[in-house]
Amino acid sequence: MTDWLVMVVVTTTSVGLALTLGIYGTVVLDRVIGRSIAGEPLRLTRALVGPFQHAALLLLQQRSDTERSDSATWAVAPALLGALAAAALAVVPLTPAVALEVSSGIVYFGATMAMVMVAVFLNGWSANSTFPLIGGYRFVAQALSFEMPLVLVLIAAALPAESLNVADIVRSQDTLWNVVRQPLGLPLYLIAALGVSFLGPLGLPDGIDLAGGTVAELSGTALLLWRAAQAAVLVAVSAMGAAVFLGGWLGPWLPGSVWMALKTLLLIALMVVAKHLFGRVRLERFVVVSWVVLIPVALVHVFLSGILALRRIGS
Amino acid sequence: MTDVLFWIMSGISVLSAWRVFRTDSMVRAAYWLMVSFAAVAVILVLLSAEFLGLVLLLMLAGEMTIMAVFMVMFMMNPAGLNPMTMVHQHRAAIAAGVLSFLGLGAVGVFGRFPAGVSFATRDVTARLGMELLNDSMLIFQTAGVTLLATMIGALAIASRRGRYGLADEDSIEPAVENSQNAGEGPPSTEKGSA
Amino acid sequence: MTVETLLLVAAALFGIGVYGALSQQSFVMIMMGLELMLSGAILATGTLWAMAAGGTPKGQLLAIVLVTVMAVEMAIGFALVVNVYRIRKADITEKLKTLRG
Amino acid sequence: MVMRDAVAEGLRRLLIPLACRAPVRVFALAGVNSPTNIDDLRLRDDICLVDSPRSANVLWVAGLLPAPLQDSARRVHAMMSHPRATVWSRPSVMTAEHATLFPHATIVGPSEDLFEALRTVQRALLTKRHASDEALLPDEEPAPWRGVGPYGQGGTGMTGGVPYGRPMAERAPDRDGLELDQLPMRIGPFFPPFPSGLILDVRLQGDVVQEVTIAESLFAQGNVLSSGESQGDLLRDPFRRALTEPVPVGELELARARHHLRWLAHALRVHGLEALGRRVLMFVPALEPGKAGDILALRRLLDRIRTFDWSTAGVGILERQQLSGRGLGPVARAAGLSDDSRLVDPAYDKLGFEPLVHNDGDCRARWRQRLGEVIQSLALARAGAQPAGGAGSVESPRGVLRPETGPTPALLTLLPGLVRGMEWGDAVTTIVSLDLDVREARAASPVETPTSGKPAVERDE
Repeated sequence: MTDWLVMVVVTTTSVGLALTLGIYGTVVLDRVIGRSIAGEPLRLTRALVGPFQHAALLLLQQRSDTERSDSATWAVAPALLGALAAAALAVVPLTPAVALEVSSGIVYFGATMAMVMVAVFLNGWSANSTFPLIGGYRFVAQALSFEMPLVLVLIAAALPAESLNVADIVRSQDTLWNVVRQPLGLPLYLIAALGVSFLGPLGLPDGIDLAGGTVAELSGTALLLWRAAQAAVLVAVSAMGAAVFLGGWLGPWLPGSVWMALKTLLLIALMVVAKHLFGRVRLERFVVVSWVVLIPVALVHVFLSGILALRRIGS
Repeated sequence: MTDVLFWIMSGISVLSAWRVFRTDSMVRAAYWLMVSFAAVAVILVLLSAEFLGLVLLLMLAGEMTIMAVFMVMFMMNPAGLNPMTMVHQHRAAIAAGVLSFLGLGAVGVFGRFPAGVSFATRDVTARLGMELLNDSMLIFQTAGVTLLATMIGALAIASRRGRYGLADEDSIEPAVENSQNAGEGPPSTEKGSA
Repeated sequence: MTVETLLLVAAALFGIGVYGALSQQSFVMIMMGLELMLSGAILATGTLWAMAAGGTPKGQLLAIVLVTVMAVEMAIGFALVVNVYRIRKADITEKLKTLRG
Repeated sequence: MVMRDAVAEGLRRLLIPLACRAPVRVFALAGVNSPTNIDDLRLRDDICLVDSPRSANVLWVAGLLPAPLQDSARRVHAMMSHPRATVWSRPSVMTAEHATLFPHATIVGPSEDLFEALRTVQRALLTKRHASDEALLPDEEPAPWRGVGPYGQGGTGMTGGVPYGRPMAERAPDRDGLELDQLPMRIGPFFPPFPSGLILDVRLQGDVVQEVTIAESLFAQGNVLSSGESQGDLLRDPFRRALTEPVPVGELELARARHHLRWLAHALRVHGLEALGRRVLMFVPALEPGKAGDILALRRLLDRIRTFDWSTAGVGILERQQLSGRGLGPVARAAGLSDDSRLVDPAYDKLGFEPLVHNDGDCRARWRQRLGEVIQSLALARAGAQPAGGAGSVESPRGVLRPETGPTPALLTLLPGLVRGMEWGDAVTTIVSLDLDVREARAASPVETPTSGKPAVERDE
């Protein structure tokens, strides 16, 4: 019983801490990278304090309501998205000591990422307004297309570890990181990760061509929560990517948690750069590319990884 | 602890299953069903069928959203803003539901099952994997082929026969467009040629 | 958490599913009823696997087959709904007096 | 309960000083003859332009609002959440007629500092020294929330009718033959990606545009430019001046380059490349012929990024015969027509001017065309100090400009046929790529405008 309690407390604190720092880091990185791409002076202090000021402003704003909105599901949507991010992060081993050993960790992660679709669709649907609804539709189309590559790539990474437990996958990269062992894995994963955190090229559900899409009718606290939850999802997928492809806590000199944080931030930074440099793709083209190229490539990737893993085990 | 969680989850699953048919909004109905399923998935995890529960969750997230989108597509009143009842043979259906509950419940309560067998151990997932790709490979393969056949079959049924082009080509059927040209002609082309 | 309580919950889910499948007019709602019945079946299978069959992996296979059945039911169901709607413009059972295509 | 209020009040006290230093959340309503250009706000660190009025604290009314837009403007105001305030940049003093439009607005004259005013207003709002704007419109439903059918639905049948003042979605043919519901909606006149004043009535199926009609209200009344004071910013425009008097080639070409760069920044923003858009905007104020190297570097960067290519290639193709001889400027030249009234201007002739041409006629060709013209214009501006124009028509950045009309009316007639069948995102890309200016549409002849408003309405009959 006490073991169980300790585990819950440790996991909740570490996930909470990681998410808070991660969301803050994401916002700061977003501003810094955005300004350097725009060629503007960086103003680092402003970048560091800015998120708090912005959040305070939104907290003081009233929530708006639309005519005949589905207020219950509207309130649930950001909470669900944030909870999913936290739940996904819980199975990612942040340090060797704090690792929730779930024997089907990868499947669990895939399940939470599939649920993101529910949260985004609900957020778009509940406003009872056209642009958010179209945003919701768009995310469903987009999510059904990237979900398969996401899960397939993660399963391929599990093959050399002979385990679906994420901590085992990290341990299996002791000699060689998966980013080298499976060169196709990380690029495919990053595309899917951009999709699941609806960012940049795949930020279709809240594009400016829909005046903000799923967030068009949000204001105040609701908007703040939704943006925070979106950043939390980004943190969770980046942390998973760091654990599965970049060797998680493995690394010399520094403590494991620092390595993990650095690698996660690296992936977040990569995706934020993609957000600022690659404009939104056309949904139609993405869906076609996803089903015709990404999924077959992911299948081949699983097949090759399987052969390699078998040969390694055999020898 | 497990017991408390079990009671909570079974409560949620049954209550939300009941809500599915008691809400006006179709989207809510689909997601109540999802909540019910999610609770069942948690119970399965509690029973240490971890993999099964998680696969169920993975599957139903997409499934229920598709269901919700279908509802929005086909129903005239998906948000339930014009409440109306859409049921038939209501009493008979209630009777059938209660009867099947009583019958199956009786089997559960009065049936005799081999008891005293221990819970499954921690490496369930690994053992299931070995089973799937070893002795029971035929079952696994059959399920896979069935799903493949379903995919092809579903596409064949659902897609429009004799489609006239790619999905992104035009939203107007050729026939419609022709008749239009024969009549008045879209003003844009008329202007352009003039 | 005993075999009896678990099976009662499964029976309740199944019963609600039967009610839904029989009483609803909309095709998609009927499918929801069927899904609920299958969910009850999956729960019962899981229960008997864990508590009466001693957790042999073969028991879980049946549940996996049930999950497959669920997926097949959904896919074919939706395909039929789309096709019926395409041809007859019907989205509820009352508009469909015959099954001929 | 008292306890909770006290805690909430304490939290507010903590948050207010922080929030006072936050960038001002502004939603901009672009009118005519604004003393400050909306692009100047985008480069500001202390201002955050939002895409939806819902989450804005300050409504900035830029310039004067023509009468047909005033009702929509008040509706936008009604969408904002509390605390909210209005700041109105005006080229002239208030008249009694205007004072009723936004009675609570803070007025900023042409010589005053708009940014300071915006910051002050938001700070005053947060510290409650400035009361949040009261509702200008009554908060009531357009029709009673009860239909006429037996179950409260809209029509007497199962579908149809106008329940609660909103048309129900009706089935209509679509590209898949499923005949699902069509969703009618009105977009504009303050939809951020579109030029201010453009109102579209769209019928959507999913996000496929089935039909677009251009709402006539604006043009039919023809009063966008009617009041004399609202013509100021058009008169500042060198191309307007070149209609009647000679203007140096250098000035014209620099203005053209600026216009195209502003357009490019907007297009990049609509494609989700906000940071790159700001990079482009930063070139605008200090643009001079010597900066051609920077623009070439920008073009190389955009070429290397590719995604802007992908999302515009093959979208919104216009054929040559639709465009020829109508003075459609870069849009026509992007389709391979060397249609440019600068060819007949002796001043340009002396400079050896040859129009640039792209062949594809799609959105990608249009942005490349405009970027190429920026570089060409900078080269012309370096060489040309001699006066051009004054002949009654001039090649403006959008196409041939005449005293009475510009290229926009002709482009608007093409628009409904062009975007039909597109997904909404592509439709927005296309409309942005046409670079419309609704102010020009005023002069469209009364015969022409209605045609643009009614294609394919009775398609099914």
